[in-house]
Amino acid sequence: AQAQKTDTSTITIFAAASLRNALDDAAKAYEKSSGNKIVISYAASSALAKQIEQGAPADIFISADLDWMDYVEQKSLVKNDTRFNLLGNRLVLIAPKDSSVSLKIANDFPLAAALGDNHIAMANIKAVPAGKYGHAALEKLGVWKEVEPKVAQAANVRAALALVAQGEAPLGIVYETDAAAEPKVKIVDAFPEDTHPPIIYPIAILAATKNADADKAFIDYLKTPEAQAFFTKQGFTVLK
Amino acid sequence: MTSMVPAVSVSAFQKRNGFTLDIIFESDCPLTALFGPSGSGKTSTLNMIAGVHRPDKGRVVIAGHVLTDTQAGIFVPRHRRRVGLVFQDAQLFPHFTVGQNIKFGQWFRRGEGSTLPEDAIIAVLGIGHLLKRRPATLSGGEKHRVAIARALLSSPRILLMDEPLTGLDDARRMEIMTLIERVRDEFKVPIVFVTHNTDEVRRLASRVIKIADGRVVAAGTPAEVLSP
Amino acid sequence: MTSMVPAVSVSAFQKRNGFTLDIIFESDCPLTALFGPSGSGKTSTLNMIAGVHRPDKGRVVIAGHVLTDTQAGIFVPRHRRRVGLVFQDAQLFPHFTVGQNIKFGQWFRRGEGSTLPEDAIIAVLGIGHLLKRRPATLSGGEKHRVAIARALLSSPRILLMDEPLTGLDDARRMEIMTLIERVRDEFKVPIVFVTHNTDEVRRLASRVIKIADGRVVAAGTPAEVLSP
Amino acid sequence: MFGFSPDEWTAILLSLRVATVGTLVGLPIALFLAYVLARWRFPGKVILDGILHLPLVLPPVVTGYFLLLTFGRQGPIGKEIYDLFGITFSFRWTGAALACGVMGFPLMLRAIRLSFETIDRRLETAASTLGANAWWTFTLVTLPLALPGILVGAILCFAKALGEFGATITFVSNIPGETQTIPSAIYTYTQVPGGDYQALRLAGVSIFIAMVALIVSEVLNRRIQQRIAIFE
Amino acid sequence: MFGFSPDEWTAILLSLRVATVGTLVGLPIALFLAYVLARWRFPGKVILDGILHLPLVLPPVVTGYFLLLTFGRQGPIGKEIYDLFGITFSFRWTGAALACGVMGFPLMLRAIRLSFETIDRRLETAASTLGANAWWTFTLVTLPLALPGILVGAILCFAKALGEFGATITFVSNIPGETQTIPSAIYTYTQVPGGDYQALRLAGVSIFIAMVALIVSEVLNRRIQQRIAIFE
Ligand SMILES: Nc1ncnc2c1ncn2[C@@H]1O[C@H](COP(=O)(O)OP(=O)(O)OP(=O)(O)O)[C@@H](O)[C@H]1O
Ligand SMILES: Nc1ncnc2c1ncn2[C@@H]1O[C@H](COP(=O)(O)OP(=O)(O)OP(=O)(O)O)[C@@H](O)[C@H]1O
Ligand SMILES: [Mg+2]
Ligand SMILES: [Mg+2]
Repeated sequence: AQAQKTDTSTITIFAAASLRNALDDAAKAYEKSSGNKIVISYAASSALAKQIEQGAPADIFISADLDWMDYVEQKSLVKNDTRFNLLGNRLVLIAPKDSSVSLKIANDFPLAAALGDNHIAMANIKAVPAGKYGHAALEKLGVWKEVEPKVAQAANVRAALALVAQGEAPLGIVYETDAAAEPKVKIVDAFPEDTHPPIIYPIAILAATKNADADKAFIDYLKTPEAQAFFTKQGFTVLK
Repeated sequence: MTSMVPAVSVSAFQKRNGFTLDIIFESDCPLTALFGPSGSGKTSTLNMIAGVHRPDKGRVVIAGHVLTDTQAGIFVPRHRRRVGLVFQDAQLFPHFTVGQNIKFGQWFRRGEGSTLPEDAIIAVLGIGHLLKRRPATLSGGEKHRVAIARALLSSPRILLMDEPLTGLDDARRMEIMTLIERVRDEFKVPIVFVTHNTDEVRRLASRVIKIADGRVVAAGTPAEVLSP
Repeated sequence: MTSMVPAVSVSAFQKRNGFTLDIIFESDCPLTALFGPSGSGKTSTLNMIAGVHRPDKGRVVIAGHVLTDTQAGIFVPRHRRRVGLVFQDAQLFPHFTVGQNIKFGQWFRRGEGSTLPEDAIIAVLGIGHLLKRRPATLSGGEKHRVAIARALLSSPRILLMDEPLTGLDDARRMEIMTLIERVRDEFKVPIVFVTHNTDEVRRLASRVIKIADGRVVAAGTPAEVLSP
Repeated sequence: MFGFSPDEWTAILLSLRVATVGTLVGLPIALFLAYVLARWRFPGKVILDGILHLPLVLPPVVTGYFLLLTFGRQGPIGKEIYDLFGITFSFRWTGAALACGVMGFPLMLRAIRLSFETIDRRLETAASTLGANAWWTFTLVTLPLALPGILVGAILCFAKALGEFGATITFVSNIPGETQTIPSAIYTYTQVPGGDYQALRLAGVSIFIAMVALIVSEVLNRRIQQRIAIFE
Repeated sequence: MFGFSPDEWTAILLSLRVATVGTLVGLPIALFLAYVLARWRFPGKVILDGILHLPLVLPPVVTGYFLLLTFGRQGPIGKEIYDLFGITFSFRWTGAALACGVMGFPLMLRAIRLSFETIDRRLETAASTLGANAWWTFTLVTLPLALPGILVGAILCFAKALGEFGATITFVSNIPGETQTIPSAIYTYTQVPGGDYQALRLAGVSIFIAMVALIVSEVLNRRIQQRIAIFE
């Protein structure tokens, strides 16, 4: 009887917008193999977290950082023992394709000098995970003070990427996944992992779900190599 | 009851910036003419009767119906006064055709009191060929005639006509005067008529109220008032 | 040159829906009256002269100046025609005071041609006490008088008056007629005057153009045209 | 068709529905409030006026969050409406329509009010002397004369509703088939690499719909103007 | 003061400046285009009309991205303007003003156009027979009679500019002191767990400014209405 129920159920996932390509592919493949229907609502993690708090009909939440998952968990909206870290990403320094800049990321590296009068595009350093990580990294490397007045904070990583791709900003800090797919930019260097908190996309089944078994089945699928291939293809690292 | 009180009894006092209206008159005649120089307060007086304006102090009684009485706190709303007001500047509805304009009052007052003969009115006013047109395409005199028809057909208990015959040629004026006489005599609708034309007063009115500077300066038969 | 051609020469043909205007007249007289029943095309004719409308075919010549000539492709824009048009329905600017309304044309035509005596005009029209008021607070007749003043003071090369004296009491009309005579004789401004009033025609006009149904049906001296 | 995926078609149709419903439901309310603001005098009028402008002044995200708090499942108004009419807004297309309607509302209100304020009130007086009470005067005179402004208001609201994104996604999220409108779909495309082309295509659809709406409104407007022309 | 941090004060003042400049610079352009759309007939009018509505129809992010492409440092128009006038938009408050102005522009345009379309054109005719050429007629008759609509348009644009977020942040991002307007600051707060209180306080400031602007416009409007009343 349980198997039947699983067959016909719809799983609603609230996911950070940056996951779209990979998660869509994975969901499509899973729909084919399992017969379940998967509906995914992509938005900023913050908006999704607040909607979950207000009783959104979501079964699974995938956040782009730990903070908003913590927020949801603290309100007891997460089903116990279902949370784990699904994906990771890397933070890189980028420049427009035709830029001649060459920088090696290290302590006190001459970022501010490389910028001159121009700005470095980042995602919002208080609000957006990529911005927070970038901020932490620059602090750790001891260059934040100098660079701070030259930071242009975009609404999200994609907007920061666009600023660099358009040549508005000679440098930017984005995820490797974004940089890899944009032909108009090149990666100058990657930030060492120890310069910022780990970049993690946590996933959890929500307490309000009516269909924990189906959710569980999908999450199990996400752990399979088949599903993981979709994520690695987009540049994510799969966390074990 | 109607025979006890005058057909029209108006007293209205109102101060507006520089102008003070202070009108008191009564009339039992079928047609009362308001006569007086430009700016003397004729239109204002009609507005008081029709309820377009509310006097600071005053009382309006038409055929035994108290329409306004500031002391008693009575102010019958305009749409229940059943006055047929021919505005000095026509005030046709621009979004309706001439025919619809004429039907407007007729429709709201259907079943109330006697209706005047529509065909005769349209024929005398010479607006039969205009019924499908919109007011914006009418000449000045044509607008005026439509406004007269609209008021006549709204089954009024009293007709208030503000210079209805100005801007019309003599031939047409004669015909319309005949129509007004018919409305007055045959249908027994009392009429208050504003005009500057002494011929019209002599022919139509049995009582003339002469106004100057917002006050009644003379009242009586045409012969008495217009003599000098 | 001016003596060679008539002061006013109008030929205008225009078809509009149901109405065809087909007017041809000339006049060398100081004051020409346009006379005819309501809806006959008097206002339309003035509009053609003033350039408010453009005829389908026609020619308008005022004191030797060709203002419209459809064949030659001439159409002098309204603001350079120097006509003083008294609109049938006043058309005062609602956002200006009476004084500003009057100044409007005066200001644009300052320095062009002789100006009529402002004080006399304001006194005769009896609008001196209204100068600070806005048109919305004027009575019908007051609006008309302001419109006359506005047109007179715009230094017109020709005056086009569309029923300027309707809605005014006899005393005022007499005074204004005297003023018009003065403008006509003393300042030599030719005037085209629309009216329904035969007395006005007899007193003011030396030539009458009688219009009916958009066509000139008679032209001549008042005695000739108004006889029957 | 036209190479749009089924999800995209759903979003397009949903956007149409949301914008239409949001505008049409808002219209009578806007008419009423515009009339009240144009004609009545009462204490607190400026406050009411200010409140009605809020969706314009506040960042859409704030409006959306506010809607989430009040019209959500647990929100005071949302609960009440569910109890009374059985309508839920949260995470339903109805909520998207509400959000879009709310965001477009001030635009509609203002245009209509402007029309009401510039109507020649003497015509309303004329109607009443002919026997029309306040309601009939409004219906037969005020409303038709204000039609150009009502049309402008409706088209502004509709256009705004087509483009509304911030309040909608914050209030009802971005659920394909239920609350994913064209703008939310565009947003999703812009958030990952390689989505620009699809985003632009969807924007093109929005533009197309708006163009059609505009042309229709222009044609209507020209007819209305001809009808109510106070000049020839 | 009032417990706002210096950064918040900067954002508030910047928002005021951006909204004011965006509205005032847009106003003459809106007047011109509104007149053209209301009075002239030319081929492609609907297309122009449609283009002018775009900022309303498109999600703000798309508009912002478009501004980035055209008015950015490398953008064709941005480059031109820099060469001609020495004005840069990218990452400057001028860019924020541009974005806000563009987003509010259709609202302003529509209200003004509506006013132009409902003016009694016979008054313009009267002006011209009195010797006023097209320009004077416009200045002395059309413009004053359209003032109520112009005021409504300006206030709508100003209010919209105060609340504009998506296009601004996409175009000029969010640099405290240079391009961080109130909505960007609010957005930042709403994205941080626990930032709701500060977000609300800033929203309150927006509301306050808008209220003051509204009251001023109401007072002006009442005066204008009294002046140009076509009825008593
Ligand atoms: N757009 C239009 N379509 C059809 N007929 C029109 C239009 N505009 C005006 N007319 C007609 O043209 C005729 C002439 O109008 P005009 O205003 O010139 O008359 P008029 O002689 O000035 O009359 P009045 O003495 O009543 O002012 C009228 O019969 C009028 O109905
Ligand atoms: N709001 C106002 N403020 C001051 N005076 C006003 C106002 N409204 C009207 N008046 C004045 O009231 C007087 C009477 O106006 P009313 O319209 O009754 O005159 P009338 O006798 O009908 O004149 P007409 O024959 O010219 O139509 C006029 O002198 C007018 O200027
Ligand atoms: Mg009067
Ligand atoms: Mg006429």
